[in-house]
Amino acid sequence: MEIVIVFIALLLSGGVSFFIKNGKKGGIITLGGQIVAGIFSLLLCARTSGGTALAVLNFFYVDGLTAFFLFLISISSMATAFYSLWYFKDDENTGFYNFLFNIFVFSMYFVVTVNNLGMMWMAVEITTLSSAFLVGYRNNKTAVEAAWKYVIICSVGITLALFGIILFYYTGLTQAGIKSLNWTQLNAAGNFLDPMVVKAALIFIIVGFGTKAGLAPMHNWLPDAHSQAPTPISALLSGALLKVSLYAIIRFMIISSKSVGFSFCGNILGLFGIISLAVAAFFMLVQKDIKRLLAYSSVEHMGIISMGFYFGGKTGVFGALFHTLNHAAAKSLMFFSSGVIIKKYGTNNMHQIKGALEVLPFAASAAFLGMFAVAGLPPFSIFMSEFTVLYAGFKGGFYFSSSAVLVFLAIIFGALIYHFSGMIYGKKPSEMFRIKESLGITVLFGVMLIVLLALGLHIPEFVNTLIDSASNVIFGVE
Amino acid sequence: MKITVIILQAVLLIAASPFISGFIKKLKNHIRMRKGAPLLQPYHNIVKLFGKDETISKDSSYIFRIAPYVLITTAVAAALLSPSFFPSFQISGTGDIFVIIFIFALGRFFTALAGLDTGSTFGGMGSSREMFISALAEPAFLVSVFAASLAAGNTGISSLLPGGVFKISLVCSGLAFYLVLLAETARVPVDNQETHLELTMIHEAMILEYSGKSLALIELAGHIKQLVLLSLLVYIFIPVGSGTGFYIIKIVAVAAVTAIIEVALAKMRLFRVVDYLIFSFVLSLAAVTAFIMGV
Amino acid sequence: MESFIVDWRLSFDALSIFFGFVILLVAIPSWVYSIGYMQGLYSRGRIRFAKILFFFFILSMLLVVFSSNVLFFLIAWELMSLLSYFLVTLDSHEEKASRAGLIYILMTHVGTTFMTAAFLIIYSYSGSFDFIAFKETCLLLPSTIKTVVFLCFVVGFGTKAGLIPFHIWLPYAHPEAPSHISSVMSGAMIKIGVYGFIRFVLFILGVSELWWGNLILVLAIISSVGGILYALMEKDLKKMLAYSSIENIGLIMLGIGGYMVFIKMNQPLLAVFSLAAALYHTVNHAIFKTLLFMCSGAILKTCGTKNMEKLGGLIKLMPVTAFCFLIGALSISAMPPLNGFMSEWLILQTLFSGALAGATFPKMKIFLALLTGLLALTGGLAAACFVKAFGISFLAGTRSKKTETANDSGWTMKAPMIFLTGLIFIFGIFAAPVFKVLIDTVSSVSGLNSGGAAFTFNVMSLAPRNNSTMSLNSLLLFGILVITEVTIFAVVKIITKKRTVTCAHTWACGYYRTTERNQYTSTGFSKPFRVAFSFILMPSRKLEKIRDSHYHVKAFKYEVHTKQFLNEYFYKPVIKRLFRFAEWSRKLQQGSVHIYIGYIFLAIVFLIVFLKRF
Amino acid sequence: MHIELMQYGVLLMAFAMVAAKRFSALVTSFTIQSFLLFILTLSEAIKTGSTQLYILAVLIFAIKVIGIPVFLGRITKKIKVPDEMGLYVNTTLSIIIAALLSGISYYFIRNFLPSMEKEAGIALIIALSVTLIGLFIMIFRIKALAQVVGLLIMENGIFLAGASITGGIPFFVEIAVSFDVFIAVMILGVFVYRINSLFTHIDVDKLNELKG
Repeated sequence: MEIVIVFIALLLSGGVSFFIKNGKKGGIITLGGQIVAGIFSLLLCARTSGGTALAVLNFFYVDGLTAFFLFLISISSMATAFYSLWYFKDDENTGFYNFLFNIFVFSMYFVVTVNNLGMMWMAVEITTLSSAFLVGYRNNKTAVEAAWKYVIICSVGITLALFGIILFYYTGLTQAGIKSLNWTQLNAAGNFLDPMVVKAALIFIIVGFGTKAGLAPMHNWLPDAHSQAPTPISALLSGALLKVSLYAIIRFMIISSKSVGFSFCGNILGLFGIISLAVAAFFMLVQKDIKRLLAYSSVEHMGIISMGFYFGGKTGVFGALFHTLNHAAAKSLMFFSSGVIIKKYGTNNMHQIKGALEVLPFAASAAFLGMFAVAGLPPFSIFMSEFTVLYAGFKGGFYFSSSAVLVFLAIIFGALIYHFSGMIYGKKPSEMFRIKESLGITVLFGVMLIVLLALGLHIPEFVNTLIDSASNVIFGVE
Repeated sequence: MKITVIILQAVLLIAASPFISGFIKKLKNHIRMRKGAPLLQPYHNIVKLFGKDETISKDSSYIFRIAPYVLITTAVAAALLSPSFFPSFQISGTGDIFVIIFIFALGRFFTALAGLDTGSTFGGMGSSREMFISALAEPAFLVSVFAASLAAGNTGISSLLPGGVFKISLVCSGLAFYLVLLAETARVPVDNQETHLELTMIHEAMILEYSGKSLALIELAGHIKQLVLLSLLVYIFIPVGSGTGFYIIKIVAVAAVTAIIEVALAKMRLFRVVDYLIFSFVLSLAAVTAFIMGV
Repeated sequence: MESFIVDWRLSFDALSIFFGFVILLVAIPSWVYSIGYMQGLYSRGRIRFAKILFFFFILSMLLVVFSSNVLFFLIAWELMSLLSYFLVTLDSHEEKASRAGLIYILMTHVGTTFMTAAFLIIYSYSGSFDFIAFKETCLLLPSTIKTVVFLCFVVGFGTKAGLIPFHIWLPYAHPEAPSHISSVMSGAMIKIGVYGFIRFVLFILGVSELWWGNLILVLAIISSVGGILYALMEKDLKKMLAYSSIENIGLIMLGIGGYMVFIKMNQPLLAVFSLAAALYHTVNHAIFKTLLFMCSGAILKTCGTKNMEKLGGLIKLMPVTAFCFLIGALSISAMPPLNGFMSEWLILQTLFSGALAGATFPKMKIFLALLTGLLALTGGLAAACFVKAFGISFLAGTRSKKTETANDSGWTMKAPMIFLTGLIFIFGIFAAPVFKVLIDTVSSVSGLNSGGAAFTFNVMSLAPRNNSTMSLNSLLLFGILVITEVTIFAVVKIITKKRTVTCAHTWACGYYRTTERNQYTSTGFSKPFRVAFSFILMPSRKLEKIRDSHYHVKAFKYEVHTKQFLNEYFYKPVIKRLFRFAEWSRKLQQGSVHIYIGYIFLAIVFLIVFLKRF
Repeated sequence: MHIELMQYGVLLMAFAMVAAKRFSALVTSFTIQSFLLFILTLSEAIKTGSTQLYILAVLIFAIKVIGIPVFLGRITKKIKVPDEMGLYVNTTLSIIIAALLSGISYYFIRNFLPSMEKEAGIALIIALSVTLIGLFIMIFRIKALAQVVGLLIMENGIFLAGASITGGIPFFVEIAVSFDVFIAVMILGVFVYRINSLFTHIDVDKLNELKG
């Protein structure tokens, strides 16, 4: 029943906040909605993470994998709501924003919980449509341009994915005689599916959802959207949305694994993954816009995740999923803290930001530490997950691709530290003075950093079970 | 008993050392058809200098004052450690020939500092060049000894003493050592003790500010060092005969050769010295190679 | 995935205890020193921040040496790099500092990347991160994999240790850091790289090829000669010290390379000696380099500059610092009977004995002879370098107004200096007991016996072959030097009782007196070396006349620069190419949505065409 | 038999759109294409007599044949932009490429899905080629509206696939998809408005502020 409550809560908060002009009030309502939804979805996780799948009125289906992504979405949506409350605290008529925010989160919840793949497809499309206006929220030239590209490119991708889904349905119908798109049924009939059709379908599905997941070379909408969207939305985009569309891919991967094995899907993901890493590495080196930089780093991390699936094995998948979690946390932190800096300096251009450490000590140090976390330095958790992924690579004998990953990671680290040390250090502009930072935000940063640190030093039990049950679902272990 | 002998021979060596310089000077002048200063002139100089008052620079510090003492100490210590008139008597437990080299380096270190201490440009120039040449001389110095000790199987002085038999390796290394010796004792073709021409002098430039007893000490140290190096040369690289008599003969012979060389050659330009020293280094390496080939 | 749960247990074996000792030996004096040093240079908050960082930095180093698990090791290692990075960039508003930090963290990260690769390769065989498990696995590794791992380790640990050609971060990071940090970095942190090398290459991977050792020896000797040459060219005091750190690391690695070589030449005894000598030099270098950095820090604090050309005559203004620096300089240029001499002599001895022992390796004989020669060259250059350093900055008259304010700093800064100066004497004079301890350390860790090295009280007799009798008693040597000194001094005093000593100005070739204008400069001092080694240093000079009329030249402007070979011909081009390529690659994303859709289209088509390949 | 005819007609329309220079022509041929799809569904419905398909047919008629064309027409009226939609490649070349695309889809289906029975195969080939042609139009037509239509064409192609090879994917999915398309078009239309008002043109290729 929790699911229903989740959705109701989101719809309610969305509907109510739509009519509230005051930014603060609307934000609070949205936050409330997120918290209620978050709590209930966490309850859901608690119930299902043990590996017990439960279906609600044959429409929703929640198992370990879902639980993992529910956890992801709920955490990041709550954090983002809290942040956007601060971000829009002194703006007026943010009703539309809050409404869309809720719808956006709603659709993401919907994607991961719905059983019918067609509906899932639709939900993914809705995430695009609802976030389109959020991306174009500032309604100036660049924002609209970004939004346009976002909608067009993602819709194209999604449409292709639909073709793949139809192929799936076709083979399900002809080979196994299933007249439905329910994941559970298709999965059950996985062995009967025609491998060639499945492969053909997978191509379209991976490219389609991969576009939304920001895998190169279909990633081009991502930096534009991230750089133009309001900072909370950017955080939500790379924190949750990318993963959600990855979730879609994973679902199909599971079905197909029965007939064509993991390797097929894995290889394609690996191809895109390595391309993503390369693209990210080189574009980050010569980046000027801080949010674009972070966007490319998201591309990079999606690349690492898909490399995890490429390397495969329990280790690889574990690493990939764990990395998903870490990246959500770290990247949200990065967007939040750099958002604070941007707000203060009034520019995204990193060459114009200097000496942030003297102006905003807390935010700047949070950004700096977060940067090290994102770059995958121990003792932060991303190091652990990257290490796991790489280990899977070396163990699986993918020496070259793993070494390539290492090299790209080194370049990316260089790019990040190069840009950030330029911003954080140096002399502050003379006209700027140190200002008092909002306590709540500082605490938020602190908490996120501690989470990253803690995950890095020791993986807590519940996270472990969460990931394990998710990977059990992937490997079809009952 | 033993210790007294050792000290005695050290004293003897010290006493004898100025004579060698005097001898070389005399011989040089002879060859140049001049009368030249008497054989014992170096002693006269030292005594005279001890008799003089001393003037030191206001700018200088205690480094300038103690440098001569350190220098003479190192020289005397080297004299104590190195074999001379009674080679069978050695202080045990004072390491090997490398130690002697390092001890000389200590003395040089302080002289160079003293050269800089007065703040005069000559001093600086002198110490710079001195350190330059010594740094380049070091490798040849060490490797030539190395080659010799490969035969002896040990770098301990006492085990080096018996010397090998004449072999190409020994000759090469001996030659290298001798070239280094010329450089270390500020002789032509590396340096010229007789000139005080501003731009050519090296060792002299460094000690230009000294007078009185300090200068005496420095000069004495120079003589001692020269004799020590000579004795090392004759003991290690010239394995003919043994006993004090032979020792003295050999020393005199080498000194004579040195004199002839000083007359025959002209001083090199500073940067030609590099080639000179590199040559001796290569020579010593050749010695090692020759030894390995067993010739 | 239990395998990735880090096991946080510590392990204390002889090696790690030794390095822990070295770290503390450096850290505690620096801690005391920092109290006085940072006062007045930084704001209060920053000082507190720095102290906390410093503490954790030391802690992380200790964790590195005491960790018994590779993952733990790696985490501590990176923590160490990170904290030291923050310390290097402590005065963060300085452009130079942040740049230095950037280069530093980049290089270390490259190193870490290689290390990680090596670890993962081994782990993919062993399946456990425990050191023992690693050790066992490494016995079974195929030789090619072994070589790869070895090379990775060389790069990884070489970078941290500052071995040429991975050294470029060192001369930036050490001078820019606050002096107590530079002393810790130079004294302790780069030694952690050495520790890692010893631990992983020597004792876990194991030496399996002769050329490994030779490679290390070559790198080591290049580092020592190159390092000291660049040091000689420097006129920045701290930068000079940084370069000399490279040289000393080279000497240490010489000992380690010796170990590797002798193992393959099956001379276990020599191997033990060699490694022990290396460790000995490690601790010695820790002592005197820390001391020297402290002294230069004191100068920097009172004079506000570390440029030798602007110093001079400090010996009268800050006698204590001057004395400490003098002792440090003597020791680092291997003057008997100080500790630097002892360890360098030992390294020489082991190389030499190797040449004796390797009867079956004629080529090695020549190689080792060459090494000995170059080592001697290093010694000579080091002496020159530190004569210059001390002579120019402490002796003669002052060279600029900056030194007027100079004075000896407070006790919190003086005490640690004096303490370390004392240690220099102790470690020099009581060499044998120290060396004995080190021999035991090595033999206990490596499991090779150290018989044949007989140690009576304070007489260390190196007996690589039993028939040799050569032995060195450092106390006796010291005694001889002191006694002769005293006697001579007495004698001279007696002789020249009646003689007076008058003071006058230095003769200045007819000028009134010597001024800072016509004193010898550090650049001038190093001129001959610059000319002689121009093939490495590639000096470039600029001479311009500032004239007010055609006939009268008012002033001369003379500049000379030496190029960093590797920077010029390797690092800079690589970086530039990387950036150029990146700039080029941006063309792929010109902002046209059509092209973006085109990419999707191409992706589809590509996959359709190559479907069978996947 | 007439089903194949319809399918070929759809393909033909796609080609017509490729050939089209002016936007109105594009919309017209899109309408016809949608109408053909409507006929297809209707006949399917008559054959099977399932109410779902009837409803679906009605829906298609409402949305794709009436709704969207009208909406597009109103937009074109609202924003006074010249009717030509810029071509990157001229008509002849476009048609050749379109033919090539059909070739690719033929190759794809025949080589990789040989197991498929014949008519389904043909339908799929047509569907795929229509989809790819839609993609092609999106790539090689400059104006924003053209891209919208291109998206719709892709949608049509996929719908064709769904309808013809599977006899209609599950009912509510179809509904959802159609509504989804409708919303998408609406939103895109809004953005076209915005672009027009901000840039005073709808040449998407001029939207290249954000790059690199």
